[in-house]
Amino acid sequence: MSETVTTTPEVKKPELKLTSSPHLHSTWSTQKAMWIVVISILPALISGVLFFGLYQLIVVFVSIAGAVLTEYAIKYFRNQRITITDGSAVITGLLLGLIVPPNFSLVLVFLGSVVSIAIGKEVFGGLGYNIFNPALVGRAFLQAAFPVAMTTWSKPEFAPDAITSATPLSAWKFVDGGEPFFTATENLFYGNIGGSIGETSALAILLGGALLFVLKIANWRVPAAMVVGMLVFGGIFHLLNPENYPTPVDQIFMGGFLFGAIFMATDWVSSPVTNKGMYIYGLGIALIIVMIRLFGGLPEGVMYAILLMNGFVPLINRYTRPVIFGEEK
Amino acid sequence: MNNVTKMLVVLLVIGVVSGGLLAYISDWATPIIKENARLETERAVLEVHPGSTKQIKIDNAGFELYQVMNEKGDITGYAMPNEGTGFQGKVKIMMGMTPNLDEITGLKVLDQVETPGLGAEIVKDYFTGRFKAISTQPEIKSVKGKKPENPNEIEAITGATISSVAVVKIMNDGIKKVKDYLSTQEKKEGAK
Amino acid sequence: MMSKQVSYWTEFYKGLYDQNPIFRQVLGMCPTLAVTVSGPNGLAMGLATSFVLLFSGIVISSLKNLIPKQVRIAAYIVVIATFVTIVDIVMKAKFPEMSKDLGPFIPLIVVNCLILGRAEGFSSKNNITRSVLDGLGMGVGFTIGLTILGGIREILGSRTIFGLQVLPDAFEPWVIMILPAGAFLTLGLLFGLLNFVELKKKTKKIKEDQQRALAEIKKLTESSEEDLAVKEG
Amino acid sequence: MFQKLLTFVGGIHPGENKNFTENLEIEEMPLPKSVYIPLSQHIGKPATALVKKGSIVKEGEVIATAEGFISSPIHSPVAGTVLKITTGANLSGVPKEYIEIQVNPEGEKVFMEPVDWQNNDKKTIINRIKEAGIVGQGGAAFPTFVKLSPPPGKTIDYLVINGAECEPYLTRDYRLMLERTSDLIEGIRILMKAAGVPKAIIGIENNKPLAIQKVTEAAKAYPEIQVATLKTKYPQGAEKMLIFAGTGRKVPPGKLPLDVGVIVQNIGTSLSVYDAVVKGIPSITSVMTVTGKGITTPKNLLVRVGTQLAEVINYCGGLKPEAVKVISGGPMMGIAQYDFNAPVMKASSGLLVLASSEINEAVETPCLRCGKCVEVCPLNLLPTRLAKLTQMGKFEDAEEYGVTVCMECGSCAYECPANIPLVQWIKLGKKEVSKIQRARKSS
Amino acid sequence: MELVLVFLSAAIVNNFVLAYFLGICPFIGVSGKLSSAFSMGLASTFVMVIAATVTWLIYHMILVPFNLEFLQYVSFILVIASLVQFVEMFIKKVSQPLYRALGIFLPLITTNCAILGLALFSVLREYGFLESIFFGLGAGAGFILALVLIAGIREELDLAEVPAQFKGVPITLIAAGILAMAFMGFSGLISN
Ligand SMILES: Cc1cc2nc3c(=O)[nH]c(=O)nc-3n(C[C@H](O)[C@H](O)[C@H](O)COP(=O)(O)O)c2cc1C
Ligand SMILES: Cc1cc2nc3c(=O)[nH]c(=O)nc-3n(C[C@H](O)[C@H](O)[C@H](O)COP(=O)(O)O)c2cc1C
Ligand SMILES: Cc1cc2nc3c(=O)[nH]c(=O)nc-3n(C[C@H](O)[C@H](O)[C@H](O)COP(=O)(O)O)c2cc1C
Ligand SMILES: Cc1cc2nc3c(=O)[nH]c(=O)nc-3n(C[C@H](O)[C@H](O)[C@H](O)CO)c2cc1C
Ligand code: SF4
Ligand code: SF4
Ligand code: SF4
Ligand code: SF4
Ligand code: FES
Repeated sequence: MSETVTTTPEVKKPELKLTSSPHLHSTWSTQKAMWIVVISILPALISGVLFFGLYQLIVVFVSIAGAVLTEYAIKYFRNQRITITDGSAVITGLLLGLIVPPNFSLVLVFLGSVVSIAIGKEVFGGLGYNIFNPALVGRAFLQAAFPVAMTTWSKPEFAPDAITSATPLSAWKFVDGGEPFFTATENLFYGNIGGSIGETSALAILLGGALLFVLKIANWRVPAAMVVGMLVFGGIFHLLNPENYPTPVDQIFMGGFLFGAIFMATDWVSSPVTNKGMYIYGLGIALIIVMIRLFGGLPEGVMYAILLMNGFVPLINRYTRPVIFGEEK
Repeated sequence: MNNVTKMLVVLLVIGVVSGGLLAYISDWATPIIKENARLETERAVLEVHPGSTKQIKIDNAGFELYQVMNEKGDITGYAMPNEGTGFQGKVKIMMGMTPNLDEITGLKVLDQVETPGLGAEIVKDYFTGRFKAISTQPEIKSVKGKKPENPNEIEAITGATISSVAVVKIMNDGIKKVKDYLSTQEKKEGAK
Repeated sequence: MMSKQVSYWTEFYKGLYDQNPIFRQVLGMCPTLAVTVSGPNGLAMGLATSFVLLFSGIVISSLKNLIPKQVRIAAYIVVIATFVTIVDIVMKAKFPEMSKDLGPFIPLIVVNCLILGRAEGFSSKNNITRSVLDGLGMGVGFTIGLTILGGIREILGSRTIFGLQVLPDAFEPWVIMILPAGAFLTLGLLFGLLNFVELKKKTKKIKEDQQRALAEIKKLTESSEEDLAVKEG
Repeated sequence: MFQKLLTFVGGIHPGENKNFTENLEIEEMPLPKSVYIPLSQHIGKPATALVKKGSIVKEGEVIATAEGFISSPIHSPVAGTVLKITTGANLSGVPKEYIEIQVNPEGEKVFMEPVDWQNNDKKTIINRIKEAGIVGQGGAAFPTFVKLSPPPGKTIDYLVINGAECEPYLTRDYRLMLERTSDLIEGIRILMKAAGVPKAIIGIENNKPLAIQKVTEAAKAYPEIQVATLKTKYPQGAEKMLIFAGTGRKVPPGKLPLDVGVIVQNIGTSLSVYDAVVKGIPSITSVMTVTGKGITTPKNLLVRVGTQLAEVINYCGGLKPEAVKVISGGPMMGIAQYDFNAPVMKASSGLLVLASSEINEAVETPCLRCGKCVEVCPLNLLPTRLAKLTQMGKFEDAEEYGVTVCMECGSCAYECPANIPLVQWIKLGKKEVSKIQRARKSS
Repeated sequence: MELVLVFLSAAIVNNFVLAYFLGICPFIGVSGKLSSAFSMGLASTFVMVIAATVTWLIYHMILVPFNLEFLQYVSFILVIASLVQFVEMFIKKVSQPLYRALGIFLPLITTNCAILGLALFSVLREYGFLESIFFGLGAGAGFILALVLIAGIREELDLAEVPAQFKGVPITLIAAGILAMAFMGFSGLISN
């Protein structure tokens, strides 16, 4: 080989990379996507602070701290690379902080975020391996462990007198005798109502959602299927009995529907990977929400619906495997 | 052939021994179990009628109903067990009423499968205590998130409205049953 | 007869840890999860199961030569069910409160795979003494497991141990611990913890073995060097 | 003139980056001192050398003959003396056998007699294409004559000419379409005759309006040749995608275009056919785009087969200091090079030198199941699953999930936010699965 | 309607596995692979329905009239065991493929407490004959649902980097715990 080299002109060779094709790569990375999600959630956080007071900022901070510290501790303990900077634990903590009632106990929210990361994420292997949405695992734990604290709602700070501390859903569902009480739709839109810290303002949520969908971080199929599902299933019952059941459009703006649809059902890890699967997943969530809200013992079912469908995701992925190009169905 | 007979014989012997043993034990235990149940009911009946000491089961009511008396033999009211559906399943209660059924003398929850910490709070004294001396006119009502204003109102448990309301409903149903029974009884007596 | 007989002590002891029914054999999971909302419930269930385990073991091992093979399962089942019924009736009569708490899980001892498993796998092949020891060991192991699980759930779920309050009022009880979900989670975490210890032991053992082997090799080489030295000398 | 753009479902749209070279005419590179002719420049068995050390060869002379059915003869691209036959660097990264020839610029040429294709039968044309050693220049280097000889009983309805050039950066096919339009059309007509195909479709992506215009113009005289405007999207040029866009037919997994009545040929291949038939020139040159931010002067070059990469790089002014990757082929499917002694081959289409600013490198994280790879895979595979199953050694499952169907286009890996080298895993999976399949067959 | 509610209640709201802890051993033991999980579920459902039918008949036609309630456990389990035997032979005769698919699971089912639990609950809740059958169907469907869900999850987890200490049983239990939390969302949906 040395002879061939002499016949060839020398080329100045810099350090060359020899990785396999493709040699181009989109500009996305896990880290970048996660931090943009964090940004997209900020409007909801701001609305929560506006409506319920500065204390909510502390709640959210404690929640994030719980999540991040837990992840750090577990990674440290397992001698793995510390992955805090990828932002996923921050999202989990942030989201959990926003789906607890306003003025929630700091100790409990910390416990919830520890559970989110430890039991919701790390026992399954950490980022990318969890079956269930970690933030919702934390919330479900809190709901089951401290049901009273989790259903004690504070009024928004400058609520008109007509609005009681009860959330629109329970105001409608658990009436003291009289007529079902429906909240005005524009209150639902701006968020001047009772509810979890970050879920009340549809405006703020949609603002953040717009960023996620424009940048194609969140897949539009899941929320779209959820909305369609709600319009269909919720619509059927509303038409059957408009006196008792709210319109599906109001239902979309009530409770955690929008927040769940945009920030939580879209979680990459715990939602299906196939397009068809995403439609099934979204429709399933909507159906379960309608069942629980209209017929169940609980006022709200977004969390349960998403968690249940998370459980179905492996099966959905399996049975919605796309037909390979050119293969006969 | 031989084998089959052996199989049958062995099984038969085991079965007979087992059956005999169980019959024996069951004979011994059945009265005790019955007595336990009776004692429990009795205790519950007296518990919802503080101060009373005696009770008589009314046999012709078509449902379980007890008449309760004090030391001196004065009738202090009635007690009845009743059941209905709560949040998760059956709720069974014992309630005591004044002789004219206007007021509740006491309440005890005998059986329930509600959520611990939430619905299951209905067994706690702080909740059952709320029913003491509550008026049944026109019927008991539960209110939520505020202090009761009228004599027939009790406050529901926060976060367990469904269970609270269920208890109230079971009571109202029961009172109605007793009322009907007593009025037909009066009519009969009047007829006599 | 079994080819290798272990000591009587081991016959008893194995049920406590090495072959613990819950943590090692993963048998009898239903009562394990269902009734362990508190320490006393776990203990009672454990004792009831142990009773059935012990007596059905005795009966089965003494009848083992009389029962034809074809009907042995049926015979075992009847024996077991008889003892279970006895426990059930006695509890109803003498401990009505506990009987209410454990609910239908007493009759379900009949199908607890632990009991039939022991009957079929052990008592039918061993003599009475061994059956008794085995039954006792398994029973105690099972009871300990249930009591621990019940204890943990009771502390966190009700702040008490065997009814005695041990955590301050400021501690908000975790209702989830007395719900089904709490049972699964607690047992899962407990299992994981146990495996953690086991894995540590295993890696430690491997390390020790390696070191021993190394030392041995060193010794060997040294001695052979000595040999050589001797020879050369 | 508004027609729906033809395309397929899935795919990606990376920055095109064709502006480096799209307006540069193809320029012929001067002869190097020596050439290094690999004996394996095509899919199939390597050719057998006919010359020995010291042999004097003429330009165009056959120096190695085809071995077996799917193989191709090799002609000397220069006149000169054989220095040695040995093994050494190759573009695939694996050392291969080659013939080293010292160039004699004054040496003789021996081209073949032109064939009057209008008045000759299929057999003669196909034979000429075979003799000329033409292999597909779309990347796979599949001997072209094999494609043109369908097994009896199969009728071919379409000849699809691949002018998509969907790989970013590359402009070779584009320049050829502009500079040799009428030759191209004649080449296509020759191919049609050779394969007995009634209809030809030239698929061109709509980011090359000039080419579309010129080719359409030139094809006007021949109604049997049509130009299809394709949506600009990677991998539009992949055989299955192109056939689907152009004809609506789907090639099933494990089948050939032939099975759905289609033959696909690249622009460069069609021109080689023209050269061989009309001019008698065998396959001894390659047109390639030398481009990227890491090369001093990007060019479209006509290069003798066997020219070392180092020569090409030097002719283009050498590497810039910021160069981090040298790739034979396009950025999506090309092979990273590190030994610049490797020679240019018949199917070489590009030499891409990427600077660090062109590569988006990020840390690899576990798969986030975001589904983006699934969304873009043109063949509807589940790349994440295939990679994972391979990683875990579950090759049977990977086979079940269709790992062997993957065409390694790289769309999935391009899109993956977790930066997982999906294609690398899938390639490994394919290898293991084919091992298993072979074992199964033999047992 | 009543019957449908009984079915839904047993299948979803009060899922045998996730809310009542019945049939946990097969739930953990046979849920590693989706195909066997489904077969096990199917076989269990089959036996459940038959068992619900037969034990109802035995209890209400024999044990109660002759005051033999104390033989309940012995007779139920004997009947279930022999039923399973019979079903096994029957399937073997009728369909070899079905036997191959379900056969190996049948003996396991004898000692599956979900079956006996079903029979006992059915007595406890004083279900009528038809209700009993629907209860069996619902419990079976719920059992399949839980088994298939967890099997899907476990197959997915085979590809995950679950810490060594939690591989296998522990992570299955934790996943079941989270599922149980999710199923709590249905509580109060159908009270019973
Ligand atoms: C994504 C999301 C999911 C939620 N899921 C539940 C749920 O399943 N159950 C619940 O009680 N509250 C859930 N919440 C909180 C509710 O939306 C709401 O704040 C709470 O249920 C009380 O409001 P309501 O009485 O109007 O239902 C969720 C909130 C969010 C943002
Ligand atoms: C885990 C869980 C268990 C519940 N258990 C009960 C219960 O046992 N009884 C009950 O009435 N409501 C129960 N609920 C229902 C809610 O607390 C419901 O919001 C409540 O009944 C409404 O009362 P509120 O208007 O006081 O909030 C439960 C909710 C959850 C999340
Ligand atoms: C992902 C992928 C992309 C391709 N893109 C092109 C292309 O843009 N142009 C092209 O001519 N061939 C392309 N090919 C190769 C074609 O599939 C096909 O092999 C070729 O066009 C056949 O013509 P040939 O035999 O003349 O090379 C691509 C192949 C793959 C797998
Ligand atoms: C679009 C999007 C939505 C997300 N939603 C959630 C969420 O609902 N809950 C959560 O814990 N993490 C969420 N994450 C962060 C991350 O995916 C999650 O922690 C993983 O489940 C951890 O493996 C989200 C990330 C993205 C990109
Ligand atoms: S190099 Fe490959 S991908 Fe690129 S244009 Fe040519 S054939 Fe298409
Ligand atoms: S799986 Fe194969 S065919 Fe699909 S996108 Fe990836 S490389 Fe292309
Ligand atoms: S694109 Fe990457 S991260 Fe997303 S599913 Fe595919 S492999 Fe996983
Ligand atoms: S027989 Fe049934 S209960 Fe026993 S271990 Fe096997 S699956 Fe579990
Ligand atoms: S104890 Fe219930 S199935 Fe084993």
